[in-house]
Amino acid sequence: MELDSLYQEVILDHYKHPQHKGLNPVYTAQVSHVNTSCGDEITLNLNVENNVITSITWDGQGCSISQASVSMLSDLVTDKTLEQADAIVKSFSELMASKGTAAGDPEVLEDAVVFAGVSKFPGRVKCALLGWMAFKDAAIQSQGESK
Amino acid sequence: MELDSLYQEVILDHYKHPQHKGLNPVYTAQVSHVNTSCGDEITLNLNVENNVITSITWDGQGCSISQASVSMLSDLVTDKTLEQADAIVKSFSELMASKGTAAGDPEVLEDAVVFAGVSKFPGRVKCALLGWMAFKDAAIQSQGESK
Amino acid sequence: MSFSVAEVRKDFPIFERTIRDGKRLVYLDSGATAQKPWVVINAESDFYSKHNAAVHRGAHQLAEEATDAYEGAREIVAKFIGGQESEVIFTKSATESINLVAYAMGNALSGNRFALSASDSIVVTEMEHHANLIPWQQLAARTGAQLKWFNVTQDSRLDLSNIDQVITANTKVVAVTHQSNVLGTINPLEAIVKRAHEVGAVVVLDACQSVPHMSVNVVELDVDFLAFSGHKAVGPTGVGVLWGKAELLDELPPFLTGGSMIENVTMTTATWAPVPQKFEAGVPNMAQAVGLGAACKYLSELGMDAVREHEIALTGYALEKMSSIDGIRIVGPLENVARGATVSFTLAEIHPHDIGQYVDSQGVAVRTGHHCAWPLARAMNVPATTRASFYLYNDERDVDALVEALLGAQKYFGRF
Amino acid sequence: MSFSVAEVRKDFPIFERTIRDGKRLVYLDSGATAQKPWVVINAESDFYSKHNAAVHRGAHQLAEEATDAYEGAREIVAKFIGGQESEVIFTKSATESINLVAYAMGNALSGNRFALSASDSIVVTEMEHHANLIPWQQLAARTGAQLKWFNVTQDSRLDLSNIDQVITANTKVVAVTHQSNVLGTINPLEAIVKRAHEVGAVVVLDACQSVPHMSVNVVELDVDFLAFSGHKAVGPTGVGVLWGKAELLDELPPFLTGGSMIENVTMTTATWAPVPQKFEAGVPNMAQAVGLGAACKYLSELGMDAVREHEIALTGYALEKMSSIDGIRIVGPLENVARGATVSFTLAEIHPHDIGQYVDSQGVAVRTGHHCAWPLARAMNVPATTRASFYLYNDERDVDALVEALLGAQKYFGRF
Ligand SMILES: Cc1ncc(COP(=O)(O)O)c(C=O)c1O
Ligand SMILES: Cc1ncc(COP(=O)(O)O)c(C=O)c1O
Repeated sequence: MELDSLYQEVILDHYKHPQHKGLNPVYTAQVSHVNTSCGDEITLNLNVENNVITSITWDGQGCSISQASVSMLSDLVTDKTLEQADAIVKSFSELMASKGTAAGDPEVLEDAVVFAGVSKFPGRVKCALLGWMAFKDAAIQSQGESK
Repeated sequence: MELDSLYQEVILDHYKHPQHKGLNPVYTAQVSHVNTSCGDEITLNLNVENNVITSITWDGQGCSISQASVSMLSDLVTDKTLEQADAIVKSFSELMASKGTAAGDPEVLEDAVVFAGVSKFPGRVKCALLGWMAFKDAAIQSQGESK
Repeated sequence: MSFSVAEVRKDFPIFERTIRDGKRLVYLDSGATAQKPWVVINAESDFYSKHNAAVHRGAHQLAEEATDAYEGAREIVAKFIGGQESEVIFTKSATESINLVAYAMGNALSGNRFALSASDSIVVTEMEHHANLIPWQQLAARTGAQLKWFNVTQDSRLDLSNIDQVITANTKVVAVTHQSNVLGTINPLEAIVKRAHEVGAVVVLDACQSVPHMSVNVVELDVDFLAFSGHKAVGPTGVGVLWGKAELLDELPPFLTGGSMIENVTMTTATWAPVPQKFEAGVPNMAQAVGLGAACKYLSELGMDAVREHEIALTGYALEKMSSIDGIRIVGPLENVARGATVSFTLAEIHPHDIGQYVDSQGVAVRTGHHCAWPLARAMNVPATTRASFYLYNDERDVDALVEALLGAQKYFGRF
Repeated sequence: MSFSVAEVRKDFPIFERTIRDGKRLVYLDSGATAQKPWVVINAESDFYSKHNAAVHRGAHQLAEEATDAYEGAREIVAKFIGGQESEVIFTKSATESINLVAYAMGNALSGNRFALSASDSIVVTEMEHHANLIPWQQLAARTGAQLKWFNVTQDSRLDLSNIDQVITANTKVVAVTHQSNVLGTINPLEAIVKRAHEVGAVVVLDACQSVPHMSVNVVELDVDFLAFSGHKAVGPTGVGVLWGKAELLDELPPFLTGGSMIENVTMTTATWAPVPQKFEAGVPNMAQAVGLGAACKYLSELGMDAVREHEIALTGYALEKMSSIDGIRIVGPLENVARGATVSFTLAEIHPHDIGQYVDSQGVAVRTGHHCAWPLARAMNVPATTRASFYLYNDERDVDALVEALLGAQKYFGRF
């Protein structure tokens, strides 16, 4: 069933057990984003020290895809440098724009390659990107801060 | 040829030899109307004494239909009472709205029954009515004046 | 006075196709846009292939035919809602219709009955679609007028208990929806119109969700302006209607300016043509107006009372079947009274987006989100809902398919 | 790089019909609206009968397909004019496109680069269509800004001799037509754009009469906004385009407000979605946008340079043939240089309305009047003209038919 390529087990698992949820009051940047077509909202706190992401936490409400996506993102970028994180975001954005033609680089994206299936559902790409776009903004702001 | 029912001889004759053209400086009402779709313009001076139309003169530019129509109108209503003129305008308006189904009452409209042909050409009804609508306005104003 | 859904479905070519690898199309998203019968599709094609020309402008046969078709459509639409021909203005959508009124009021100079100032107020409701809310927010911001509103009760009705405090002597406009596109609630217009007219305010009715679904008569309702979209009434996209009382349209300043709406123009000044031309600048959406005429004719032939009856029966069936699902919360009136065939709901913890995706995999098309009525979602305390909206081509089989798909979704997402 | 008119005509169903009791249709009114090829008519029908759903909103397959079709059309249109996808806004017409810019500027608060005050000026020309004149008159009236303009010379060109006095440091907007819909004159944009940008003004180009007839590239022209109508470019009625430079569209406030153009909404406030959604409130004219995509594809396949070449040749032929008629006055450039395939004229004392009527009786469709450019008519000292406008489906036979009909009109009205 095609639906299963969207709702992979690891996605539903992150959805049921979201990582890094609950905002850490210590942060270098706080960003809120909203998915205008459905109203899903996310707030993301990012803490950067010496160019390294020491903490990323978030809160919000949304569908399984958006929640799982930000959960996996948080796992992925914690302890990375801003440059490393930037490369991960690029890789993920490309995967999302692939319309089902790319498989994703497991070296860079690790578990998040399961979102390859989402790229076949144009209506859900925005959901998957919600947290990532918030993170991107927060990273830009933090860059300013930590320089 | 269908066109001949539009351009009847008497119409072209009035067009070439317009009656009552040239504005009389004595008037009880002066009205200017314009055909918004083509820019044809007419100015009409009406003089009413004791409820009787003693003079109707006009100036302007327009197609054969609009010019002939106001020329015949002027012939028709001169020396009539406002009530008589009103009945003539009503009769003419009905003829113009008939979409080619009415012949017009020669008792009331005299020569102007030739405009029956115009009512088959929806694009030209406005042309035929231009002077008549100006006259209608002028008559209403003169009614106020001469009471 | 009733019709066979099976026969009606044959008029709509889209039901000949299948969804998601061969599944039957269960289209429950007519609240967003309705499907089109052949008569509408063909009316547009015929206009293009046989009579296409710019209306009102040319002195040639095609222009005459195009004008007849376009003005003929105006006549049909006017009859359909019980208004006069010269009171019907073709716009591109209900959104434009409402913006037209709001912007035109903003253009009114002092002395004009529509001129607004800081001492005036504009009244809306908490259940408005964004299209009947934001234009009024903006007008309020531009003029300094105060924006006031009726709240929605927890049983999904307008709270009119404070009507005399909300609509006051300062109120110039009351903008209200006939039927909520989320709750399905049909609003009690009589009380609102009465109070508005008492204080000299005009009533702008958003009839997007009523005109396609029931018999609507502008004279009986006694509203002052009414807006609806063609595409929700089995008509083409790209056409909407603004109806207004003749004497009000006369006094309302124009909105869009340009060709065909003028009387006289110099380099620095312009005067306006009579209504409806005053509000139809430019070469109009001719083929779409003609298509909308065909749509209104199609609906009239089925009979709007029959459409309404059909929807009442189907809504009753849907409410009953859906209520039996574990964990469902219907967001809208539970009673099948003064409500239309729109049923919004939440299903336990499953996010609407995920529900929509799952039922789509079963061939069932619904809509999810805030349905362009975000303040209402907040008032009802739901971040988003799933909405099934029924129309004349839906039947009990479609309700059954929805219910089955919802049970499937519960199972699918309950795996963990 | 050329095409056969005979082959092209087969693509347009309307040429299968006859006019006024069996006469061949000689359609010379494309300046008002163009005829439609089957590919455009079918693109709309296919959308309705196979993929119809509200774009951007649903989580179901039809909504995905509709969104792909609609956004695919945006991509085609963007390529057609050399712009970016996110810079293309679908409107209902060029008239709406221009009103959008004018009203949105009127909505700009001080601090925004588009905000206008009494010390600013807006520049137009004497040859503008009402659609590119009255919106600016109104904006000037609303903001107190001064309206200035370039005059037209007796040889039908813009008088740019005083360009530095007309466009000054106070100028905020220069709105100008690419090609006159009456004279056929193609305006020298380079000088205007250069001067406008020198003083920090934006250039709004009315491309209604150029985009359908020649290759237009927004990057090469370096204008800031560009408007055209689908229906004049063999596309559907009810759709137009506003293109704008990305950074300017970002800063420009919205115009129509409602669904799908928002980011967040409360009862009293709203924030906006990114461009182009910010400017597309409501369910869009989806089928029409898709049809316009098909039209741009059709034109691209013929080749816009080939279209232009064809029109140049035909215009040369028409100017020569028509000039030989006794008593004719061509209102527009007599030289076939920097002009399009629009030939307006007067014929001795015969009123244009009468000419139009006569030639119509011979199957020849032309337009008569002031052509929505009344100030231009006054400047050229003609109350009205007759206009023949040629397009890709016209050929020398059509010119011959026109000339013959004009000679017939002279005879017919010379009877007395
Ligand atoms: C030069 C020009 N500008 C603007 C317009 C207005 O276009 P529309 O009526 O399609 O909005 C037209 C055509 O009528 C035109 O020829
Ligand atoms: C109640 C209501 N009002 C207004 C609108 C706006 O209609 P449109 O998007 O067709 O302009 C809609 C539909 O989207 C609606 O349901």
